[in-house]
Amino acid sequence: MPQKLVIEAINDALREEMRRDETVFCIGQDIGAGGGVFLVTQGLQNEFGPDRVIDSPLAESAIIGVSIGAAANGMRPVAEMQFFDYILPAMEQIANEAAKMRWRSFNTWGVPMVMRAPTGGGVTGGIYHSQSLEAMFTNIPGLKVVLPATPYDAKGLLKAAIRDPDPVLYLEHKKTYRSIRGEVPDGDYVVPIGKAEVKRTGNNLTIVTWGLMVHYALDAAAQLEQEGISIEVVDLRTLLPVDNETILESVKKTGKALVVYEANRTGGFGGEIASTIAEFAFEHLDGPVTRLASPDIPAMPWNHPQEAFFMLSPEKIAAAARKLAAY
Amino acid sequence: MPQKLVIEAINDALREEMRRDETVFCIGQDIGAGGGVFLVTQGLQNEFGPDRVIDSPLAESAIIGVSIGAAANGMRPVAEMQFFDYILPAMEQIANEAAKMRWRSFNTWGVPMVMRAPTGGGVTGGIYHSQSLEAMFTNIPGLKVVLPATPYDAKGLLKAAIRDPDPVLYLEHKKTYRSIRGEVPDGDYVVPIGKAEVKRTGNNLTIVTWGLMVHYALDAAAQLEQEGISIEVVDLRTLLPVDNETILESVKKTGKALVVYEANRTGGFGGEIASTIAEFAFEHLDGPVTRLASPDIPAMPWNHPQEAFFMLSPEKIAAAARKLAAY
Amino acid sequence: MVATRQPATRRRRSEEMVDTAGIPPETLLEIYETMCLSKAMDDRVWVLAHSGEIALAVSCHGHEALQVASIYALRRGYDWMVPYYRDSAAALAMGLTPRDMMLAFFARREDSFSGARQFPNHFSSRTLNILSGSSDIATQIPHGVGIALASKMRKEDRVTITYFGDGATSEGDFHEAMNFAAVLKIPVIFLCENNEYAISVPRRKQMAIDDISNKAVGYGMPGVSVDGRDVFAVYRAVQEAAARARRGEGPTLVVANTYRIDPHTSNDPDRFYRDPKEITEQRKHDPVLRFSAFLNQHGFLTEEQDAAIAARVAAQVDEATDYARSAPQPVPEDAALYLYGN
Amino acid sequence: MVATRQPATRRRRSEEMVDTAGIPPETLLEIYETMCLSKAMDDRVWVLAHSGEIALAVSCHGHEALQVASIYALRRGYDWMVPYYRDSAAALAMGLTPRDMMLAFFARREDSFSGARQFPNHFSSRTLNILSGSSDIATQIPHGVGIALASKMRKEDRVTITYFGDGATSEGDFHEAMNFAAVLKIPVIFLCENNEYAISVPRRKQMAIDDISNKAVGYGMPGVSVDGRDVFAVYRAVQEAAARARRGEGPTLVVANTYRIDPHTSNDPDRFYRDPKEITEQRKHDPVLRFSAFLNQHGFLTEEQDAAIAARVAAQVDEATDYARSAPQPVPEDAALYLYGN
Ligand SMILES: Cc1ncc(C[n+]2csc(CCOP(=O)(O)OP(=O)(O)O)c2C)c(N)n1
Ligand SMILES: Cc1ncc(C[n+]2csc(CCOP(=O)(O)OP(=O)(O)O)c2C)c(N)n1
Ligand SMILES: [Mg+2]
Ligand SMILES: [Mg+2]
Repeated sequence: MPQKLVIEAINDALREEMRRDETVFCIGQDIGAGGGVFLVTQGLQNEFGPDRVIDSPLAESAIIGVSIGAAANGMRPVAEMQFFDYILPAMEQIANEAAKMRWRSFNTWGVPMVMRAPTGGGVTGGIYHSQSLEAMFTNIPGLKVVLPATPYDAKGLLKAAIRDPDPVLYLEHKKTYRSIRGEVPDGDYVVPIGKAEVKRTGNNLTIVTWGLMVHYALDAAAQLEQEGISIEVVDLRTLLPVDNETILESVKKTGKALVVYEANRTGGFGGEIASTIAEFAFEHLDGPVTRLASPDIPAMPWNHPQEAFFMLSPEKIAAAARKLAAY
Repeated sequence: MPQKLVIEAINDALREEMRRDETVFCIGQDIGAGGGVFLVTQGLQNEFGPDRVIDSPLAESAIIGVSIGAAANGMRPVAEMQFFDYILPAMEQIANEAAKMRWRSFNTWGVPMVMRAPTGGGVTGGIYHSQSLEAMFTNIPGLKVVLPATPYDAKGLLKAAIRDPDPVLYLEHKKTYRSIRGEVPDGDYVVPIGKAEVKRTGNNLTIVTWGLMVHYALDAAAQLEQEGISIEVVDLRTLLPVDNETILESVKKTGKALVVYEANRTGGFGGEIASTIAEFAFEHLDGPVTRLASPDIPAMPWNHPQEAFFMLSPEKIAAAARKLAAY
Repeated sequence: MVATRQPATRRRRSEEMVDTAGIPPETLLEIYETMCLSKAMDDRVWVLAHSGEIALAVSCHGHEALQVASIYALRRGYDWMVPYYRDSAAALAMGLTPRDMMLAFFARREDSFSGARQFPNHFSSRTLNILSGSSDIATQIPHGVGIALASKMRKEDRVTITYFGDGATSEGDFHEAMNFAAVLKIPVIFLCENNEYAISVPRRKQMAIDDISNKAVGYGMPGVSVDGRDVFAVYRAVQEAAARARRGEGPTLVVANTYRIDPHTSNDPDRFYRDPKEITEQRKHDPVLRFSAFLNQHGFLTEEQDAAIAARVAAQVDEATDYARSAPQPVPEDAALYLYGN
Repeated sequence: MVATRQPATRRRRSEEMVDTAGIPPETLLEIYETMCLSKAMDDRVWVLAHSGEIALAVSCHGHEALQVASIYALRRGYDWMVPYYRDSAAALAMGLTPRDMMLAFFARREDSFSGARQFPNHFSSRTLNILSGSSDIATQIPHGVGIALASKMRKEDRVTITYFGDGATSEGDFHEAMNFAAVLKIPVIFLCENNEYAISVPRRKQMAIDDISNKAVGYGMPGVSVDGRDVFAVYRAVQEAAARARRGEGPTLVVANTYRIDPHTSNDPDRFYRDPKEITEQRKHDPVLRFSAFLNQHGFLTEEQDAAIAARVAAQVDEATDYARSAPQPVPEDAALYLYGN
């Protein structure tokens, strides 16, 4: 099977979906000739023209708001937010409009649209190009939120998101773009929204995580295997609606759960996962459901020493898992 | 001691603080002659004039953004968002600006401002006048979030918020405005931000909650007392920074925790509380940390039968507590 | 509602001389009847709100002419409408019925806009091309642009009209949508209903200009201000804007100036912020009375016709009220329906 | 940098005749030196970025005249500045030093803007009245309004200048802030640095107008467009705007038109979206060269003075680079400092 980078998988998915369905179009800042600041959309404007790969004005709320209208009128917009950090001006459109349109109209209107946004840190992005803001979106029923970790999932989930009848926030971890390579079959396939995946099986402890942290958790698991600790890694892939079944099944088997996430600890989505486990796998727990996340400081510092201080790493994850395993 | 409504306590706090400190001013939509749509600011423009009780244009992002600038330049703005639902256009200013100003400037600048917003449902407010959006703000280090339940706390916390050196989101449960009356001492006092309060002591089970639900939980506790179940009710009062100490102390004593919140269940702030309990009171738990919240539908329906379906009630809380107590 | 009646003999001649912006006489009467219907509905919902039968009255008194005329200037059933809560007369003009409206006011299960999930006057109809709106001010403006963008991408010659108030122009979404539409030459009409207030905030506290159509200048699109109580002025302006849009020349800002006669909603104690005298003064310019007088003066409307209209309107309002009043309540558990599509 | 030199004898006369907007000769040289310093700093940070010594170059080539002149038109040390990342020349004019800048570029502990938490060019100084900004486009514009509101409330006659790019005008925050300031007559100057691009997006995809000052019309405030490469044009416009503000007459939009000579940042492969010929053409209008030629032509700047300036500037840039290069790294745990005040 061909090996692809995450960024290539995303570009492929966009291209294939635009070829397949002419109602699909892309809209965002710098996505045309520039190909986007990460070059995710490179080549698309060449192939599909400026009317289907629209360089929008610098206005996030309009990008989302206009996409909502277009989606209601039969199109399938794929809107790019240049950084996840800059999605905030569009919050009202996302939470009060896109996510509520179907329900508030008693199923008369739907908003089949995708909002792509590069999330996460570890790339010297500093305060305003590194945030993991998913918890701002996971208390919004009506929205779907996905965050693939691998090229395979990136392509399959983006296709699923584009074909979904509802608004999907599709998060791309910017550090995975060019650092994660993996097998991606040629041609069409879909990874269903709402399904987590066990990325590694194990018996002693379950790590539940998503995004870049999946890879760090797998690295940590490999380290711990040497020490005789067997780790299962559950990759959520979809945060909303979350696949509690897969999570609980794993934790009921291992008896221990470590929830790992890159966002600030307090109020992060990891709290949702940990509390679900605590409530519904209570009788199976051999140790406290433990959370490992970034510290509660406002953001990722730009300088390297402090970026490293802030970011999780395979080592930090291994240390937390080791401790919990020994409980 | 005088008895006051929540709305009177808030009005008193604003008036007293504006008299005490001339850098304090109010800004928001309709707050002047109109006194605000709930009449919270009634009389203030009369006393302090239109330059200190500013009727702003209909622009939430500017209300917050302008307040940030004024706060950086020595003032203490109290900005009103007409409904919590309408704070969303200001999300970028709150999360990326107000909350990060001090930290990003290495303590050079601070933003001593208060953002008041009526939250919650149960008043036939329908989809867009009833949301409990606190989980969008509790993953933002640098921000403080408070939500008083009683007139006493409302006044004391608002004074604390106005005097605080950092941005405070001060949520007012609109149903408590005129339905909750309580003792409020005359004159000046402050309720410290960051301190939860045990509003009722008990031995069998701890309910952790905030806002209107404090009163419903107290009602439920009174019911259950008849049945021989002794409930402790912890009123968070401050959500960020949250007082884990008081929560854990209570749960370690009772051995059981029910986290009750009015927001949609998934991704709500109750997840943070429940997972903290699950992690740090693990060895004291005699039953699963349980969450009780509103269903995961996009919002509060306007019609009465469905509003009642959506909203928690003393009865629903009592049922959940009864079940957990019997575990 | 006609004050002074004209003798029948003068009617014919007048009809030939007067400029009715090309609107045929039957349509003039249709417009008039819709305006009367809106006014009667408004009157009724205030009565129902005061008696406590419904939880909230929202009305458009003073906006009837501009709303109905702007819809009649479009191809109804073909073009798109993106309303806000003030647009009940426009919604009636599009084809929604008093029953649709009343079912929403009574929060009944059958409410076709939202299943009584939303406030009343939150219109929605797929068959009539009326997009569902929220209660958030100005968020619908980019939606209108998006709908029109889709029409443009499919090379349809449909236009979209999106409505908003004077207060809404202060929101970022107004600005972003206007600019976006101008840059991409989107076939959309921005119709600002200037009624001088945003709840309690008078226009001079909302903006530092007197003519809101000046706001078009910064976007590079045409802007025009018209008397919003003059059916023909509004009709002409919207017709021209629609023609422009269909020619591929992009958006237009049309500002229709009027006055909000009623309080913002039945929850709004407007005595706190405006002088009742101001309202009394403004009632003299009631657009329905004005249009009625015009029609009669120029022989388009006889006393008998007017009476028939009044009777039909009253019957419709009664019927709608009775129907909605006795329609079933929503089922609690149905609140869970339609979280996601499939 | 001076091309053709004038004989010393002609200088005096010229000095008396030429209109320098009331700027005294010493100040002209100060302005010039600041522009040269900015340019030299920019050149250096690109070298450092290409060699990998710093992670990111951000520069303002092409903006030197407008930035320095606009600051000199104000009372430095008294008035307020709310910058964005493009404003390094303006920040130098306010009194920040090359060392301040370089410490940020090298992400050193001593960085006085943010302790190396933020990207470089995210200026901040309490003593110089420079507010800390984020990387978000346009969010600083309402901050400028708020700072000026506070000045006004205290009845100080300080003005605030807030800077932003052509792209920023599309954001809702630009609009809301402009309108707010106009309504409340806030003593603020909105200075739009139109450099024809927002990263890759050319101005014609950003807006449907050619003269950005038209955007003032809809707010009811004066708007003026000037050649942003002409020190005097900018100086006069800002001086007038400041006088207006101090007289209590409210805000002004000043648009200074120029061109972004460098890529957006060192991360920006600008060859994908613009023709190198365009840049070559625009380099001919380099504002620093132009000002230098003017000063020389009119006898304000001798060859020796220019050489001395060049030497001082080079020394400063070298010193700052060396200092920052060898300054200590931040301490990891210090990232936790200053979450809240007390
Ligand atoms: C984003 C947002 N902010 C505030 C409100 C509260 N609100 C409801 S109506 C209204 C005034 C709107 O005035 P205008 O746009 O002039 O419309 P009108 O009601 O006069 O027709 C306000 C402030 C809201 N619904 N949405
Ligand atoms: C809210 C937001 N959206 C997007 C970005 C990404 N971004 C950074 S700079 C920039 C272009 C800004 O252009 P302009 O305002 O013209 O300023 P210039 O860089 O040309 O001086 C963009 C889109 C951002 N920083 N903030
Ligand atoms: Mg209005
Ligand atoms: Mg620019």
